Amino acid sequence: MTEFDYPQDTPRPDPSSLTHLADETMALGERLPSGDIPDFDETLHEKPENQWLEMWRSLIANRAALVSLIFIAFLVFLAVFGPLLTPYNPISTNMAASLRAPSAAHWFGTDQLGMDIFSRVIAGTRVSLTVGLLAVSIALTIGVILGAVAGYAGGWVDSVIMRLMDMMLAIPSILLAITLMAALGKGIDKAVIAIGLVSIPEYARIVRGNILSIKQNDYIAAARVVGNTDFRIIFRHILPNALSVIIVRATLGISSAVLDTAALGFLGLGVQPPQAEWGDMLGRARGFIFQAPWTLLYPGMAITVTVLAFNLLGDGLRDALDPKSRVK
Amino acid sequence: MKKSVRLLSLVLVAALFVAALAGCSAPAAKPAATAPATVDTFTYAQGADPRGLDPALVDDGESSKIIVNIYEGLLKYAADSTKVEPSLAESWKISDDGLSYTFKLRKGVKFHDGTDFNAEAVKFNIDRQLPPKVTPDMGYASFVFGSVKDVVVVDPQTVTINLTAKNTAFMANLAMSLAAPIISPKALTDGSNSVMEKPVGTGPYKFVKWAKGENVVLVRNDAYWGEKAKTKNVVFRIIADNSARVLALNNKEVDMIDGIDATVVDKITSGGDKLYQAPGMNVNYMAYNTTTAMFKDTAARKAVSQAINVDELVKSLYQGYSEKATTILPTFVPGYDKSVKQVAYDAAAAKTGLAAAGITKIHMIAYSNPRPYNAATGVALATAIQGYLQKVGVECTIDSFDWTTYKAKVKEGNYDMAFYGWIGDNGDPDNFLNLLADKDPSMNIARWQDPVYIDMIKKALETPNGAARDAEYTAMEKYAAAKAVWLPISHAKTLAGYRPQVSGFNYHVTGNVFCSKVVVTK
Amino acid sequence: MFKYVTKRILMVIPVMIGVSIIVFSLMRVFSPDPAPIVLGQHATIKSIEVWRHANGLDAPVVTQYVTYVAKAFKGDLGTSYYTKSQVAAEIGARFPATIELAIAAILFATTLGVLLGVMAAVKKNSVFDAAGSLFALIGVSIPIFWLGILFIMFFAGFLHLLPSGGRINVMLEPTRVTGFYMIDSLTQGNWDGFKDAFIHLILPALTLGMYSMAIITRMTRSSMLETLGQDYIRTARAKGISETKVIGKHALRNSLIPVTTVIGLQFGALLGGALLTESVFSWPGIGKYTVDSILKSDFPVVQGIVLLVAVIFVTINLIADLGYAFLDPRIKYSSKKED
Amino acid sequence: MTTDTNTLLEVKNLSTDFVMNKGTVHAVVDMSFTVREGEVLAIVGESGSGKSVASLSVMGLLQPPGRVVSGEIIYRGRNLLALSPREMRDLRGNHISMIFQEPMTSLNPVFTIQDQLTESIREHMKLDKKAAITRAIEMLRLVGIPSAEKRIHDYPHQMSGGMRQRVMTAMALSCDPDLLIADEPTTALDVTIQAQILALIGDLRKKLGMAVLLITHDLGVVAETADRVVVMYGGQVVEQATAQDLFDCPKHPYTLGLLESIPSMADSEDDEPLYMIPGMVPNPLNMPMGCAFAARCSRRMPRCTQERPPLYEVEGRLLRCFLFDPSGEEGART
Repeated sequence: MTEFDYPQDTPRPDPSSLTHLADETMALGERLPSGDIPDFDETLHEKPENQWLEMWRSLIANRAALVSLIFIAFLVFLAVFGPLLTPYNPISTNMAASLRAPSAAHWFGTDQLGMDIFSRVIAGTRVSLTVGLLAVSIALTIGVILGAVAGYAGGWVDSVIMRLMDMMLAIPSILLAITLMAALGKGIDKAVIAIGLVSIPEYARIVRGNILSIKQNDYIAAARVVGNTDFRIIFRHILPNALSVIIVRATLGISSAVLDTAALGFLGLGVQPPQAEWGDMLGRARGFIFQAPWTLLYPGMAITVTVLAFNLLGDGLRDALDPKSRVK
Repeated sequence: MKKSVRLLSLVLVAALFVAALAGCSAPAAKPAATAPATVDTFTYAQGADPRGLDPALVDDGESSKIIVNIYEGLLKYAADSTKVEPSLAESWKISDDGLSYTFKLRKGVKFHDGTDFNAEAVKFNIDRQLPPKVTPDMGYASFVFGSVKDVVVVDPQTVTINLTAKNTAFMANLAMSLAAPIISPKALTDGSNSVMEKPVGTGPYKFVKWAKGENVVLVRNDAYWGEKAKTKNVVFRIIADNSARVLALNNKEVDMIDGIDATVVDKITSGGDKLYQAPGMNVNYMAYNTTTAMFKDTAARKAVSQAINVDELVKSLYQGYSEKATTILPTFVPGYDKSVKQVAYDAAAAKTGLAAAGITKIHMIAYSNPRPYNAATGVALATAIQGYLQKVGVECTIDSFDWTTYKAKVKEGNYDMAFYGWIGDNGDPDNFLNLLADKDPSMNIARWQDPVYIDMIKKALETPNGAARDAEYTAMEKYAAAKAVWLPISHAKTLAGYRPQVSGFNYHVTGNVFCSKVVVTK
Repeated sequence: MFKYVTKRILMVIPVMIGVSIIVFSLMRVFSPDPAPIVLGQHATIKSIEVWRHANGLDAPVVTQYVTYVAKAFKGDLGTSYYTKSQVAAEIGARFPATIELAIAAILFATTLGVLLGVMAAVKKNSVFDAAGSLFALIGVSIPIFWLGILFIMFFAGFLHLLPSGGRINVMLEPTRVTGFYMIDSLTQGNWDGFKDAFIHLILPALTLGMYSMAIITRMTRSSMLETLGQDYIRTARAKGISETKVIGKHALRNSLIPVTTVIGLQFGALLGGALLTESVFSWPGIGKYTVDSILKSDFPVVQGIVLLVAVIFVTINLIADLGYAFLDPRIKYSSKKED
Repeated sequence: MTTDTNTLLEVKNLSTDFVMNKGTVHAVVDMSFTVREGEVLAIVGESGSGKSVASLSVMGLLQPPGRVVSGEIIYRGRNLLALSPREMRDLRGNHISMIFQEPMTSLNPVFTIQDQLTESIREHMKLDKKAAITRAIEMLRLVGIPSAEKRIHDYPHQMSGGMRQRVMTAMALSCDPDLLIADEPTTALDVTIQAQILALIGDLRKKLGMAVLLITHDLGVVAETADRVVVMYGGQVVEQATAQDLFDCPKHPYTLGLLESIPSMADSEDDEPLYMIPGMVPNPLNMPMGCAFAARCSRRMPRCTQERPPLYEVEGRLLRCFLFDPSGEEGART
């Protein structure tokens, strides 16, 4: 069967006209009840390897996603090798050169303590990415397990877990994170825990929802009939199917974790000094809005661009993983 | 349906009523407007809400600034120093043994609620801060009245305060803006906590309203016993952010601001506004934890002090708006002497000294909030010092905490070096130098207990005011400097920005702003 | 419908109990001791002990919790350690400021978000669409505290157009009836006060609403695109009615259904965003108060605020659900069965 | 072909393309046909042979990336393609109206029947609200909806599929159109309802005297209702004839195949499998250079894959097949 696939960077034609076009692929005598577009069903039955490859192609065909992917690779490079590349030690003070405007010697200028902002912005990459990745990993691990157990077990287990998630969701996550940080104290490790914990419910909900719908499928019943254990069924059959949604969510989760880290830093609840963290740099530069605006400009831009990149990648992944959303 | 109609008419009537009131007050406001180009409202912006307006229950500068315009104490400080002057007490006599103080009270003074000020009121106010009535949240009760034995009403215009021990600083304490001001006993007995939110004093301004987090509004007390206030309304506006406060001044939303630091000075002057600066009664310091193995030794403390270029540090960090501290006492406090010198900067000597003491790692704790004596925050100061020590081969770790947590951490004592500061309460040298003798480690963060020093403190407190007493304090300073217990960093200047149209304010060294003589022209 | 509402309301109770336990334990078990800050620079070890006892802080945590909950049911949220006032009163005094800001922000976010979203969807692949999408993308990516500072720098610092913070010029302040200055000044005929309150509201509302605006734009665009592809839109066009009506009536109403839920959720999220926005703009609401209180370890206040915010959050979700049912007749008519 | 005086709609050399990244789909190629006043013209073809695109082109309802690239659509002497959107709107729903194939999704779920039905009445007939409602109820009665004055307040989801299609029909007929385009009006309905709806359309046509352009892939329906038939394949007209001629004597190999694949009573009694044309519809993005049907044609000739056959006029009908090339030496007539 010919697949009628539109590259996802060009939007699909209006489904009403598409219906007729897609129908063109139908053999005589087969009557389509309504305007279902056949390629949707096909992707579901594709083999996983194929799906990943397809996804990858689809992703890199999206220009915005590709650019953001390259940018994120660059950020990762900076996070890993940044300290070797910075012109100055990001945490060494030079009281004789405080609050210098951007120049050849200090590309982004210096802060109150004479620390080189360019070096600190680069050093901040590591903090933000670390918090982002680790926090998402924590949230993902716990959230997926809780969601899987709740969705699969059902009954009171489900009720207890989901009510717990409701409780956490009832407090705005940034407020919960701030309260947690106030309780735990400063530090990047604590920020990871705080931000990770508050985003558990999102993943739990997504996974549970997916499991509830997948559970109905025949192949799960089949797996059970041939005597698979529950554990095996969850991890071999159910989770891989929910994976695409989780991946998209996790990518977007990194961007919100980066934002939350910055917010905590801004409020003075982030890292221990003199460690370089973008939000913390912003929070401390607040007073220099007139005297040294560059102290505010670059860390803010670093946060925005990083978050933007992860958001774009998340969007691209969603489009690549879910053909239906390509319409959007 | 009917109910909503009734509600609507009620709202309408209320609206009309308010409109009518506004209409009535308009002509009343007119004469002020036609009078030679002055404005009848003075708006002052500060960084935080007052904690409350009961002087016995609060401990913060933001409250204090407002309190001094509403209340008065028996005594007050002179406009330009901490010399004690009469206020609600017209005259006084101190007994020869220095244990009994008798005050003659001013006649015809009334509280804002119309009740009379008299000896009973004084007794009531002091008694509530003495055992058994005193509560732990009266932060200044023990400091101001700790030495009081009892208060005796001699006649309505005479009151005697008896002390348990000689205390030369007692007179200075009675002029303080915290604990000492006299509140209307009627207001105090009216209901719990009402004075915190609805203060009633005898001062030149009466309280009107307090919108939490927004502003506190005062209006002139037309029945004031002394010279009446020049401007009718005083509004204290709360604008938390430093830069925002400056913008508000530049944009003429407010007439005067405080809590500013070097970073915004240019903006104030370039915006056509003026900068007020005066020496501040405070000290910003670093303390060694003298109970640790590392710093119980004077030589080790000296070596670290030698590594730090305080001069350069203060210049870059505070940009000329803090003076380098050569000693603990601010220059205008009795007992200050030029001859007191701290350990001098000498990186080479520091290196050898530190090597000799075997110091390679130091653990510091610091506060992350700006403080009145350190606008740059303890963290910035700690980081700068970390930089200096790095240069002489010592690695420092900094743990920073917000101010609340920091105070708890200081009390725990798990640090080699810590940062703190002190704002003078009463201009008496004891108020500063007693810190190094205090048994409470949350006051004496160097945890220094030196018998010689403690003896010196005790003796000076009993010496009557005068040159002899001042010399005793100078000697104490020299002793502490030689032991290198603290590294005094700076004295923050008192800074305020104001519009050129504003005149007559008194920004006192105690950090209080007296508004009764303020005039704002158009 | 009634049964559904009742059920949803009953579900709130266990959630609230859970929330109170979470906050209570965070504040009591892990947070720093409030005594030193409450008692000030002259506090002694002894006075701290007395104070802790007077405030029940030396009792076992469980006892403290039970006492707290019992009082909370009577509307007594305790007394602020720091100001010694009733927590409920303290929150009440600041609450209208936050709600006024949040409403302004959500109005801005919804109006502009829906407008941009519809425009982007209708003019798909045009410059409009690209610009709208980029705007929305930046909106979700920019940290709001930074945005707020940039706004202040530009509009207040550079252009001197708008005030940098605060709610209103005090002298124009209306008598507090509702606590919403826009409403109070208007009902009192205080036109200058109304204008001034409005001017003060602009920058904070833009800042706070930016993220939600971006989310709503994205959501409206995709929802609108989906709706525009529906058969009934073709039917509407086949009827020969104007394109404005096709978009404005047939498509919009349908696309707004999922957007409503998002708006509801965003309103809740705004309360979180208010923490940062209020701090940047010195907005005297509960957001700034929360941050201040956390830094002062003022437990009773933090607990009270978190509980209140949780109640609001849950209530708004409930309202959003009901609004959903209102917009979509399929749900309204079948809700009986679903119960 | 000549323009009769009673020609209502004349489509001349219509071509409609969909431009996509992977290439251009020629959905309708050089299509011509006429609809006379009061007649039923059926366009037949497999799903997606271009017949629906053709009807949407007539209605002016094509959505991007669909686009009419050439040709004329002349309705009562006016070229519809040259009309402004506003003029086109006045025509739609008023003079030309349309019924779609998906009654379940073609009504807006969030508005009542009344709301949706009165909309076009008020727009085109300039009636006030009350008169529009009266008219709407009248129309609902006409299409056979019981207790119409009550059902008019229903939402679409409260009605069955058949009822909804009746509502759609009522909506299409509410402004007395001259031409009704019915795009697979019965596909989504079950058999008995199908018959009812078809009968209804037939009845109403007689009653109201309008012409009907019936789009369908169901030859059974065509046989019952149509006056003339256009057969489409791969976006092109392959045969055009009167219904009588076509069913009596189909000529084009594709038409033949279509007719053979209709299940008959006789077939279903034998257990013989239903005939199906072998092979698949060509990829619309990659049309063969010759005859579109060549690959599946049992009577394929070498030239069929080399060049595209033109339309030949044979015995009053039109045929696109080299078998009917009058000059063709290979032309062996059936």
